[in-house]
Amino acid sequence: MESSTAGLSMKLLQDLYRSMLRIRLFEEQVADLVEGGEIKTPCHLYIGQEAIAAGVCAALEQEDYVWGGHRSHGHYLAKGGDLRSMMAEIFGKATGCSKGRGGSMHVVAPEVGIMGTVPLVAATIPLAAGAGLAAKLRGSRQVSVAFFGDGATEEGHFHESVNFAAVYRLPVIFVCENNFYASHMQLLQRRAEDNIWKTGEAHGIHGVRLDGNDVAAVYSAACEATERARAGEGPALLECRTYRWRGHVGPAWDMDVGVLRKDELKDWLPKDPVARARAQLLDRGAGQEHLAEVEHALREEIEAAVTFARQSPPPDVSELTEHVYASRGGSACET
Amino acid sequence: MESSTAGLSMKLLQDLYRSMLRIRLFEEQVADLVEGGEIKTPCHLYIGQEAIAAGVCAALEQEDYVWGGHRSHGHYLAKGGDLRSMMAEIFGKATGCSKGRGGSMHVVAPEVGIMGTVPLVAATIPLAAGAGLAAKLRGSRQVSVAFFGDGATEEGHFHESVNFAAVYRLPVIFVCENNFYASHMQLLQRRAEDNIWKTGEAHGIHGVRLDGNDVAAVYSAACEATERARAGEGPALLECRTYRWRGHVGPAWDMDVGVLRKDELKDWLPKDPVARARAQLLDRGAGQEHLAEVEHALREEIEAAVTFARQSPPPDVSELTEHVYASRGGSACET
Amino acid sequence: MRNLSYAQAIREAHAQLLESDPRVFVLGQGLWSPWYAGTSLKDLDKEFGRDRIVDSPVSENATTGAAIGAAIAGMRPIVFHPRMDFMLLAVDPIVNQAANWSYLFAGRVSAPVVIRSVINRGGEQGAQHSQALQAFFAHIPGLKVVMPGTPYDAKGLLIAAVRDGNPVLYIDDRWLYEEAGEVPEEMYEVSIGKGAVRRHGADVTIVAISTMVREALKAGESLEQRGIHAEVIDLRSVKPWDRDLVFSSIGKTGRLVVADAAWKTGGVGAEISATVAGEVFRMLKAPIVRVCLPDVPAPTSASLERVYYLGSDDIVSAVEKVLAS
Amino acid sequence: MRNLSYAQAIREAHAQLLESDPRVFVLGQGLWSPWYAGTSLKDLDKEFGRDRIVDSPVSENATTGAAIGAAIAGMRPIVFHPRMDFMLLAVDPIVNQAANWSYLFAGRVSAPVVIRSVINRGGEQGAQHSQALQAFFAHIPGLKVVMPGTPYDAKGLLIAAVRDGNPVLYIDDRWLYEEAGEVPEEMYEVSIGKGAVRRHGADVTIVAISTMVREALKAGESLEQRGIHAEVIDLRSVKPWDRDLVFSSIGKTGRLVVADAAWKTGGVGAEISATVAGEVFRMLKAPIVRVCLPDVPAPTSASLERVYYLGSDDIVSAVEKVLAS
Ligand SMILES: Cc1ncc(C[n+]2csc(CCOP(=O)(O)OP(=O)(O)O)c2C)c(N)n1
Ligand SMILES: Cc1ncc(C[n+]2csc(CCOP(=O)(O)OP(=O)(O)O)c2C)c(N)n1
Ligand SMILES: [Mg+2]
Ligand SMILES: [Mg+2]
Repeated sequence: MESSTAGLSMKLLQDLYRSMLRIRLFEEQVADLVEGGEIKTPCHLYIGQEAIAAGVCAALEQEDYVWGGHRSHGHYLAKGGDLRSMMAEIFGKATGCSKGRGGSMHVVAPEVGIMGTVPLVAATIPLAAGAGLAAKLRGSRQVSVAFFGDGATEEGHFHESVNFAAVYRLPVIFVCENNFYASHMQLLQRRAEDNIWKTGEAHGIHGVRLDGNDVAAVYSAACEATERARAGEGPALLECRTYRWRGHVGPAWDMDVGVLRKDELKDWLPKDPVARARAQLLDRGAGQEHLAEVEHALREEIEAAVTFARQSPPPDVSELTEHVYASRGGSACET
Repeated sequence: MESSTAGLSMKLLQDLYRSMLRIRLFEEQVADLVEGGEIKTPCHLYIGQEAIAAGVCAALEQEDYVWGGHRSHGHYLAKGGDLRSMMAEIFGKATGCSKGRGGSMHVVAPEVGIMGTVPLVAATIPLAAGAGLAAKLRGSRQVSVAFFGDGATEEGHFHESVNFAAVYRLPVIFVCENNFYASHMQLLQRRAEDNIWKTGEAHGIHGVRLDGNDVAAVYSAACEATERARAGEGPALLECRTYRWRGHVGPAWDMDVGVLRKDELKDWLPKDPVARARAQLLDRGAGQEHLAEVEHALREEIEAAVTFARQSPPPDVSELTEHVYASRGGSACET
Repeated sequence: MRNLSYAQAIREAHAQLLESDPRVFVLGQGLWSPWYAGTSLKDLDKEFGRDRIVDSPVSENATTGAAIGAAIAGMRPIVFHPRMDFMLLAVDPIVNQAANWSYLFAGRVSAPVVIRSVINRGGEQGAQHSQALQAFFAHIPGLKVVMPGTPYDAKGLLIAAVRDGNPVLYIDDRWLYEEAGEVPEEMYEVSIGKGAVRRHGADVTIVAISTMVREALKAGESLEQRGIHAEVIDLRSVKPWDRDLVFSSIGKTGRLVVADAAWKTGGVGAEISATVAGEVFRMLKAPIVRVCLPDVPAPTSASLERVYYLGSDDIVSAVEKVLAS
Repeated sequence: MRNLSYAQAIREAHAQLLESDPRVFVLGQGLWSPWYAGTSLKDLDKEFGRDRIVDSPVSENATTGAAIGAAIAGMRPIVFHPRMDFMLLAVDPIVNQAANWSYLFAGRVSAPVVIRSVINRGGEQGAQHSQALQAFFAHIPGLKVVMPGTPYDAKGLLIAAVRDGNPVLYIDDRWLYEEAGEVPEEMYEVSIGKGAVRRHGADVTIVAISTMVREALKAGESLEQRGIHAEVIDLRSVKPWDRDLVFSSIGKTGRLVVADAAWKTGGVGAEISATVAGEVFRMLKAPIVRVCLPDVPAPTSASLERVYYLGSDDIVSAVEKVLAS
């Protein structure tokens, strides 16, 4: 396992760790606020899957595109979206990244290439292909990344999009976060075999399966995929195997929309991606205090965001009907 | 090549030959009538692909289901649909199998398990899966066959349906007639690799590739697939490689919606499935006169159908609005 | 008679249909989950087995198509979409296939399938978890569309839908799941295409659909206190809809308000208004007023949701407007 | 001024948009075929290269979604569906995604995509090759819907649609492809949401859409011979539509016929009727009559097609009905 970090610099490992921990702490904070009743918008927590967002996004440039779904707090943070704005959005406030129109399931940060996440399963996969086509047509070096779950691979438009990207060799990376569940349904209740990565081959593209709880492995695979994409060698499919710790929606631990999975959790908790990265850092000589400082700073950032969100005003109801249509010419969100 | 017929009886080979020749002659007649201007409904001719319908349907029982698309005259005939009724339908007559509501692209013969063919690409693939589910729920031994083209594999619902059938091990046979074109677009303009059969493996089902111009090979593969399906071993995907001789729609020979493909045709004409079966029969000792008699009888049947269609009345315009809704309880088309 | 909740009534209809007709089965997302469909399908899998209560991959098109195919092949499936928004991935099988099947083949085959979807909104879920697209489907020949507003109808319309023999969209609303009402134990049908007068009055006709029936009744009460007698019609079926009942009420009142908790432009209220303005124009004494959602996607923030969704006060204002003009 | 056919006008708009804006590209089925789109896209691939004229696999959902994604990422795509029927496989990206994108993210991003589809029917093609589903999409907030009836508008509305900045459905009709009319050489826009009076008259207002404009003008002529002066409005945009223009015409005539070659129930004519019956009720002297297709899928047989589709005579009868009542 350790070998996946072999070629990576200390600085990079620290960044990856920080990125994951930031997501973890953010999500735990959100979980508490949901339990406390302060947050009402449905939240699908990313806890347990942090290595995937962190590893993939570390391989990306700011102008690369990222697309997500219902479980995208992690993608937003890892790609560099403003933490305070997302917290405010989850609170339903006017200062939120979507100004209170989106909530947890619809976050956006165009300034860092997050062009929108939405909860319809697989919905952004074709959009990601399209952003890849845009990059190709412009001759930019951008790549476009679609994050989605194992459940999304059952939607036909996932296949259509992979095929489309394959035919036109688009710079698109399809990142499947296989956490073995689509809400209450286990993977093998929804497909005959546990072989998502083979979909790549069937569509004539590079497909790999990897340990999605190993941030260094994810990072390396993402680097390889982005290099191929930027070199015009077309799309890739990364099946990252992982597990979500909490319920499908909301913070519950041991119950998943009716599926008791205490046993599985017992296997997966020791594979905690954040703890693993921390152990690797300590192994490589990082100091305990330094790590404590990092954590402390993150906690402060998150606390400040909560305060900011709390103190922000709700959207002005007189603006309910604004933004149904964009202003003439559309928003200029080229990056 | 000859080996594919090895285990098959003379009687069976004669039936397969007759079934193919009947389709060929029917389609050539339709082609002439389209050219002559008498037929107006768009006709997608099956000429060149006869071995697939004939081979697959010979492996089926009358109560098995068959579903088709825009190019389904062959499926209808091979499964046992009434020839006269289809000719009348193509003429737009009240005596047609769809009473003038369907034309060439919507034919039906519920009495022999043809529950409807429609021209939206891939549309009947999910329906076929559903009929397989019906058979499974009833505990009948029926299988359900979806015929579709290579283009249909690009529709997401093809993948959804295969996956669905795989999960529930439904008795469904997915027969892809890969003729290398979807209207004007060559296969490799629409997918990265020529590997449709591998889609089976990706979805965890039995997938095979075979020579779709070899009726005995198609028959044997279909027998194997139906046996598996009836034994509860789930679905299969058969990629049958073939070529259509005429245009995407209509009778033109050398031009295909703008794609000149004289060279390809030159390769494929010698692989004529009907001529191959005929040669095999002669090899096995069939008499020339006997074959001439068979052909003569078929020509008479088709001529009589044209006369019948010509003499039939058009639908009564006062009945335009009938059948939008089925009568109470729905039609009783259980077989 | 017993009281059941709306969700319990739906569940009972399912159970009795499954019990009495071996051709009936249920297919769709969330059937094996204790919360996906609220209590409306609770434990049906335990009672009838997972062969007939078929949960599914996340594949709306294929599962809907499979239900249609099974229907054509002689079964009587109910295909379930836990949200109407998801069903938009299945428009091809519904509109292009199921709706056309009988006509295309001159009635020789047909697609007796019930397509059930749930309107599930509010709670800061936002635009993709909120839509009420009955108008979308009511436009399509070959489909029928029902929208029960009471527990009684929730049961009776589902039974009628399964027995109808045509593709029927059955649309229920999570906001009604806890409503209680009298529900007979035996199986019964509510005729598709028949509305019901829920309150009698001679001053104004309020045609209401689904959740809006409850709001219209509340509005009716508060108007009564001011001496305004509203007649409230629960449309129950959106396609076909009960023109005779609506016309006869307008014959009495001369005034019409249509309340439909869906977007205004091109909504069901438009068809009702247009039909009235076309067929019984001379009966009308005043402009028709539609009480609908604004032409805006659903926002998330609770503060915006509060102004976005409709209540009985919106109907009261509409009635005032109709009476004033 | 030059005359161009409707199809040529569409092609010229494409060429000029491609020429003048590097963000514009075309994606969809049939772009490399000489006949799929009639002459409306002829040889664009040869002129602008297959990088920008992107023919596609048979994957309506993904290609439409890809166009939307490219639009969000700064391009100005036109995604092409050679038949509206096929586009039903792309309802999710259009309705759930494109329509909502601006609102969901409060205008910080948007989906400036043109979704072009063709109504292509008759010729014994039948139910799945015939549909005119403008009402379906006009119901959705966030979408605009235009339906040019003349070569001039075919060009000007396409240019306006691409420049609009929102998802715009551009619906053209094969039955108009050979119509000729004056078309300026330069680029110009026809404002989305503005109708046009095509014939002046004070007896009755005929609001017509797309192919029905031609039929309404024919009807207008034959009515004229009988001394009936019809005003014909070409709606051009179905969403938003030109309420002011329609209202002011009704203010003069007091009578309204709406002609839309699509199913009647829940069609665009319903919304226009309902709006008129709601907003300018007092102007109306007679019931509103809608001239629409019967609520029946398209049949194939030519004998049935002849009675199924509409002609100017249907509009004449409707006017007679309005004037008689
Ligand atoms: C089109 C659509 N169908 C169904 C749903 C309901 N739904 C929400 S999340 C989910 C499961 C998704 O599973 P997966 O893609 O594996 O993502 P995960 O939740 O595991 O991260 C489902 C079915 C939806 N949101 N959209
Ligand atoms: C959903 C849909 N999209 C597009 C079309 C247009 N179309 C008709 S036939 C065809 C090609 C189909 O190719 P294939 O599936 O290989 O069948 P073949 O014609 O080769 O038999 C296409 C794209 C359609 N009928 N339906
Ligand atoms: Mg999952
Ligand atoms: Mg083909």
